[in-house]
Amino acid sequence: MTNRFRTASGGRIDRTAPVTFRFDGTTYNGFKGDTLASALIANGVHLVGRSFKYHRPRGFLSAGSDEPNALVTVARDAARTAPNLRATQVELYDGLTAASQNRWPSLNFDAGAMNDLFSPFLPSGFYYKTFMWPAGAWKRFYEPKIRAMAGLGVAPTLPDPDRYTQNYAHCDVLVVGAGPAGLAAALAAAESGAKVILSDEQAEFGGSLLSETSAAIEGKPAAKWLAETLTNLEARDNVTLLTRTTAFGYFPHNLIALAERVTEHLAAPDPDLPRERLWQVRAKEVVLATGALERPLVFPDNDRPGVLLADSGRTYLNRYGVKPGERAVIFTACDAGYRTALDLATGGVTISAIADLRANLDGELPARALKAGIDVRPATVVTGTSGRLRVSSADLGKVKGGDVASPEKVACDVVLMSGGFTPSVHLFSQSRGKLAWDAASGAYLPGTSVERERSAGACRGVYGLQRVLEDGYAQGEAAAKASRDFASPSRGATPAPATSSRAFPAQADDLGTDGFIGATPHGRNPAFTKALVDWQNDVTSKDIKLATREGFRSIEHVKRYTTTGMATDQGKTSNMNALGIVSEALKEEVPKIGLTTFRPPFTPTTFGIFAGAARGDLLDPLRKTAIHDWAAEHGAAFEDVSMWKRAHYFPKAGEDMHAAVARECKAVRSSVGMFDASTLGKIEVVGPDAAEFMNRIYTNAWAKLEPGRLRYGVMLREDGFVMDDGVVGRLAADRFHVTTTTGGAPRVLAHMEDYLQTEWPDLDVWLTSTTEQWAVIAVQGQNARAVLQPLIEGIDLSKEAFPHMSVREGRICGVPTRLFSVSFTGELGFEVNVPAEYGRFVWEAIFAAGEPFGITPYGTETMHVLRAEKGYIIVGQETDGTATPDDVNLGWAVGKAKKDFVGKRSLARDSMSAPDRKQLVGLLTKEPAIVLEEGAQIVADPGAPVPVPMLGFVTSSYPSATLGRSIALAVIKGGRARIGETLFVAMPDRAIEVELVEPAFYDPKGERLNA
Amino acid sequence: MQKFSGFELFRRALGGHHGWQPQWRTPEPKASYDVIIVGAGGHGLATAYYLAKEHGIRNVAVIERGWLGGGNTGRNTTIVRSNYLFDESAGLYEHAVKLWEGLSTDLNYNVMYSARGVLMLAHNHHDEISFKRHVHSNRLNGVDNEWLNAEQVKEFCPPLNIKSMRYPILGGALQRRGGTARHDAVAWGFARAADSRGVDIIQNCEVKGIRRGPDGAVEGVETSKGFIGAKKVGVVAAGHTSVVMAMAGVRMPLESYPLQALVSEPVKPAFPTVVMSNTIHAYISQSDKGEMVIGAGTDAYTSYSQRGGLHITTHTLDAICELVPQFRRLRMLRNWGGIVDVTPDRSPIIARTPVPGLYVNCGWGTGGFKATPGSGHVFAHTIARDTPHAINAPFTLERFRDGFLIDEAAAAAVAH
Amino acid sequence: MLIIDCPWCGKRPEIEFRYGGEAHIARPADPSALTDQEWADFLYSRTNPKGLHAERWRHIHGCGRYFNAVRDTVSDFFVVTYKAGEARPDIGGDK
Amino acid sequence: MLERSMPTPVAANPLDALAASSRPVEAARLTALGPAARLAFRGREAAISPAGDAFGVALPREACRSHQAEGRFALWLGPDEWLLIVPGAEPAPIFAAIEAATAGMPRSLVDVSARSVGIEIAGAKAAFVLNQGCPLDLSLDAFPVGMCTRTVFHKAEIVLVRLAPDIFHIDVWRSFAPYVWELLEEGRRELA
Repeated sequence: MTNRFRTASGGRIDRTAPVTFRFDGTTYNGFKGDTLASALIANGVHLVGRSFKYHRPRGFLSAGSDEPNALVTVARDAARTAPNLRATQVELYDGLTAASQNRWPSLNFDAGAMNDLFSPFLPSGFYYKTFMWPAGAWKRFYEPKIRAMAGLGVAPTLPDPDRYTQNYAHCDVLVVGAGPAGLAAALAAAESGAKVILSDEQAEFGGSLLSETSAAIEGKPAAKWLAETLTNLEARDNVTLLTRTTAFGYFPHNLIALAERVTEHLAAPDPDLPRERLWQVRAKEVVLATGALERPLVFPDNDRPGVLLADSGRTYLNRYGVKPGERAVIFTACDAGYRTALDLATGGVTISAIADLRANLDGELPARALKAGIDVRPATVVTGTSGRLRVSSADLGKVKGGDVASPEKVACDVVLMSGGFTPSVHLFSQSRGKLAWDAASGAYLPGTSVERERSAGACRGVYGLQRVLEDGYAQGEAAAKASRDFASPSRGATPAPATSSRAFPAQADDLGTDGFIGATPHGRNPAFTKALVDWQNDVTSKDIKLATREGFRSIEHVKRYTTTGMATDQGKTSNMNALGIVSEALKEEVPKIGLTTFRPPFTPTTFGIFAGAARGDLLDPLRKTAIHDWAAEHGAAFEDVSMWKRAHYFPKAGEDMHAAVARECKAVRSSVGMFDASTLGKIEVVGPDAAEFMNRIYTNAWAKLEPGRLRYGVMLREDGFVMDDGVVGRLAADRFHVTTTTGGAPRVLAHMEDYLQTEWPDLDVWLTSTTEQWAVIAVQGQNARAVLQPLIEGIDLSKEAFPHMSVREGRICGVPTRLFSVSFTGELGFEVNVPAEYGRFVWEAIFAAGEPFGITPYGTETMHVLRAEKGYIIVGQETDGTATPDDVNLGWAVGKAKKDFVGKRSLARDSMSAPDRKQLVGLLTKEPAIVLEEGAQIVADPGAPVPVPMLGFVTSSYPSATLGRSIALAVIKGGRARIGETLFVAMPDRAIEVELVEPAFYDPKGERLNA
Repeated sequence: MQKFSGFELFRRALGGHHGWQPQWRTPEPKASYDVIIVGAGGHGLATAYYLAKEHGIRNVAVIERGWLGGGNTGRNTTIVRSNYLFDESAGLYEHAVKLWEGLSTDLNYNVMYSARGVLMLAHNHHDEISFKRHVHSNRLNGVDNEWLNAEQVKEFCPPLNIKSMRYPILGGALQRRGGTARHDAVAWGFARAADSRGVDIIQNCEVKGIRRGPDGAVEGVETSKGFIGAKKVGVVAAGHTSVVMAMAGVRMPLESYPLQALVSEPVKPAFPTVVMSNTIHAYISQSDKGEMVIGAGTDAYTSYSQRGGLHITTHTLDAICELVPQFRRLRMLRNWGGIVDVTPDRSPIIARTPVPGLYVNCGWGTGGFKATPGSGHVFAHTIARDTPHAINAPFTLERFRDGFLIDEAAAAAVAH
Repeated sequence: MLIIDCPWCGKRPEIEFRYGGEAHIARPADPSALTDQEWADFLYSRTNPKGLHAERWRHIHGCGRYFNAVRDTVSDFFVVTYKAGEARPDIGGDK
Repeated sequence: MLERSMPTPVAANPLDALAASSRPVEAARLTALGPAARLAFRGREAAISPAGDAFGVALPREACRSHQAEGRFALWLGPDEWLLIVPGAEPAPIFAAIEAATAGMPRSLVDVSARSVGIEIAGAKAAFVLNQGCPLDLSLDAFPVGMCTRTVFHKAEIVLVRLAPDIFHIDVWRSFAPYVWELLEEGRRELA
């Protein structure tokens, strides 16, 4: 197809680089430099979407990020599919494939358009008033229907293969927006030597200058001035220029989030490049130069394809070389409409008429329009438009007093409207700055600042090219100066008025600040009109008036009830008009209505850049021990324990977990097994006051523990509940080797540091984490000594010289070791601590030395079974954060004689020794083969009616190969006193009879420990 | 109260919808009331509604600093469930779910309660034991909750990535009766129903002080609209509870934290249920409008700023993108923050206070929305009878002194 | 992400720190001498002010030190940070 | 006799495999560093200078600064905390010397040689790559040569030292090292 609406020359597109693309299956041509929107318009395509609620045909409203209508799905392939992109922001590349949304079966004929006929029955909030009968029908019938109707595009169905990345950056001055104000600000800051970052959401810097054909700056055409300024900035190494980069969020302490689109505009992106990048910029000072957005006028049928914003029409013509149509009607409340009319006329577009809401037209632009012979009609409104899928005529009526004279039909294929400009204060508002209503220009402007920022140019109501440039330069200078005095990200002061040290003589049309907010008069029966306020959400002026009639007076209420301003454009084109309509309906001043808060992001921002590289195994650090790879090579199955991967069990060919664990258990009980305990937390407590510190932190008494001995320690939170446990070795009078649970390690160290630093700073003791210093190999079983003996130097392993619960330092296989004689299995056992870098070497040496004894590597599951057979608890399994030491039979570990320790006072509360507390017991099922489910609840009377009184629950349960039956641990109300009783484990289908027993099923006297 | 129904909607449509009356009045405060509720959020409005409906106490004012429903009610991720571990909590939240199920009809306002199921994901053995403990305990308490293995999880929620992720999903606990509701509708529905029973809802009226008589008992509240007398005052101020209670000289076991949430752009139905993963901190469901509604964890520090750090959002979304990698290309539309008041055991306080005539309902932390009707119902009972309903009897202030904490979080504590 | 002025390392981003709750709540010298209510107040009662708040932070991914700060909980701007053990500067707000 | 029957100990580095398969990127060169003696020294005022004398490098008293001499590094990590690093050395003799020199003084000395591994990233874009996961301002004026500190890289804690304008040393706990390495690779991919 040809570009029928393309001008012969002009615009910033590259006419030497033609591009073909597809939209809804049709192939079109465009040029490099086009957006999808400009290229479609060049091909005469205006119908690009259907509205959210009524499925009304929709065209382009704007040319930028404020576009509410032209949402498309762009798909590079099945996985690289992105819904809801604005055609006005999608850069054209060869082969681009886009499709319209929210229509069925097709854009031209959309069944959903039926809704438009029923629209009288679908006013705002209708769904709150109905769908309530019959009960249950909401979920079964209405909701599914509504959901299917709602939603815009279709979410991707395959994982996104593209990469996203993140960068932290720091600068003296961040300038947001590279229009005239932003460019001048960046220039000023850069010239003063500040480190500057300049970002703009568009593909090209220049902002409004990109749409200028006649303006001149410092005696040069705007385009030339722009090019020279950019060259100047690029040449400076204290300046970073970021195009295609949207400043979308203003976070506390001047952290501004930018989203950079790195490859989205490329036909064939380099796979090494990220698709998008999140910049987290910490700026000493920020200059907001975000410009202003043109306001639509709210009149009947203002949403027909072909009705668009005047200045956007001008942008299509001047920047992209595309005529928005051939016959234009202009509807304006300010001089912007005239500027567009004059440019379009020059570009060969017939201007059928200019309807001006204003009665007296004294401006220079209206004069030029009249001189140009254009039919200019003062005090005139558009009361409606015609045309099915594209506007074909507009009705123009004179406003007389309150009402409108019968309108005249004027043929046209495009209506260009302008209600004036709304300063873009989104980021200022996000920064928590207070907005101030400016009655003169009828706009909210930046008022009191909170962060260290200042606004420049149109976003603070400064208009006129020269004034904007000079304001930008002044703010840039002031920001650079302030950044030199930067002390801290303290609350920013509202910037004092700054004047530019440099003049920017410029010639350009001056638009003044006229404008209109609210709905224009039309004199028609409102029942049969739709004057859109929020295009995308199909909110009309009627809807807003209805909300006010129903008592929704706060703008936040009106917004939520009508959904105006809640679409994906976040009200960029609708908020002010909605305010105007509410203020008229309630007869209240605009500032009294309030203003809805602007929330991040400024424009919708891809989830992927927030996640960045944190995907798959890089979501969190994946921690492996020094022995991990050996275990993997020997077929281990692994389980996640906090960030660690731990060997769960070591299945041999054909074994399931049950069989593997049974074999591993037998090996330990009958000969010897080895286990990787490296993940246990370790802390070295060193200093003259080490023992005193241990006394205060643990429930146990430590003073009398001799160097060379080990003790099992219990630690409470201050509220008296068990926090962690572990074996502690005293290596010297002033040195303890503390172990903690795997998951508890960081918690325990932080807990200790807290008390040491803030409660007992006088103690001469220091804590050093040694978790990763030591690989820990548990060698357990009656043959453990025999296996280790030949490998050890300098330690006598005989039970006389090295009794149970001792620690010695020496060497193993030539590597320094701290050897513990300790057991978590009930068998004779040792734990070999060696520097982690030698972990695998020593492990393999022990494995080799153990071969004659059939040494068997075992995993966490077997470790759990073996300790359960002995009734040893696991903190976090037998305890759950609500257990006292006594609840889990650790009363013996509480130093009764000690005056104080962390948690002692809380234990003294009556509730902590109540007779009905849950206490640890053993459970034996009457039917030995039944293995209880962990977490199952225990009751006295399974037949009792709901709610069934529960006595406790199963904390651990396993089949025990050693005992040839199932065993379980449980906590049960008053459990210790109930030992010998029979209770029931209540399952959905049956009640399992269990006997309460002492929680020690194997070698209760502990004779095997000292073998 | 003007009836809401499909027929009425049709009838009024013919009149160009001019016949609709305000859903609630905008009254000036009277000199005094029997009961003043401080805070016109869902819980406060529900309290007023049930005071009027079930206890015949209609001389009630609900005082709101801003606009009704503008606090956490209008900012949360609208998850409703009752599969709590302890009898006390299960009793409270199940009471609420039962009310949710009939709420639209009761209020004649469609609160869009959608029982689409709440699925809590288990990523490790500890999660699994903890969830099974919940499932068994819930069953015996008459609360629906069932264990799904990994395959069943995938079947119930096909978009989930259960295997090829950092912490593979081992299974999950599903409460089919759980789901979501339309948060604004809850506030507006209770407001309309309470107003129609004579309750004065006074917006843009800030409480400046709580006046106590010589005997120490409550006499009323000082407000930006002057003094308003009351025999009884119920404080339901969520994040601001500590501030309001301090006016009566009561120090609370509370801390207020920022809690953020966000939504994606709307898309066609792509996520069938509510999914929660406490292990990687991700909460997601899809709204009727098509937005993915996503909850984050709280920020680390106490704050009343109603905004939090970007690093919290990035952490939330890396978890979401790991759970549902095809959503990586979706885009965030809005991100906002609320203020949640958290107690030491993360369970609420719904109780009398040491001050005669002063009652408090607070400490809902990140999970208050789900309890809205139940909370209002038992709090109304507590105020009307000056004694707690059996359901909220355990949720006292004294439990912290006596050590009878209701610590669901500790019970699910990750360790070992 | 806040910027926090560590008394030792200077201005650092929030993710290097761990929040430590309200400051200047000293652990009683002799807990056994306290009533249950007094002990509960120590464990659980917090000022939770809307305004200036004295609080503890630890530069856990930096120098590891605990220190105190006064922050405005409405704006989240810090007024001052000071080393553990030093008295709270008298700058108004809740005590 | 024992020695003869015993293979000589082999020290393993968790980065061995990753480093072997790493592709060269000139703008940000990655190197997995070999074994080093690492000692964590903590102590009160009295013990600080004797410890420095025994180590052979005075312990820096200025926050976040390092001293080095004859291949020995003393890193300030906290007001009473230093990390002493000697690449390629055995920790035992250094440990013994410092312990002896500070005997009886209030201090703590712990051998953490195997706790962490070293990574060097060098090149014009080294700081850019680090800033993909490290939130600090790494410009030369904010993070000068000789500066050292604990900080974070993505979700891992690291010790970061600037040895030269474009050379950084990372010391990271053993089990976190592959995570840090792979993210550095991810970060420099766009520079390949």
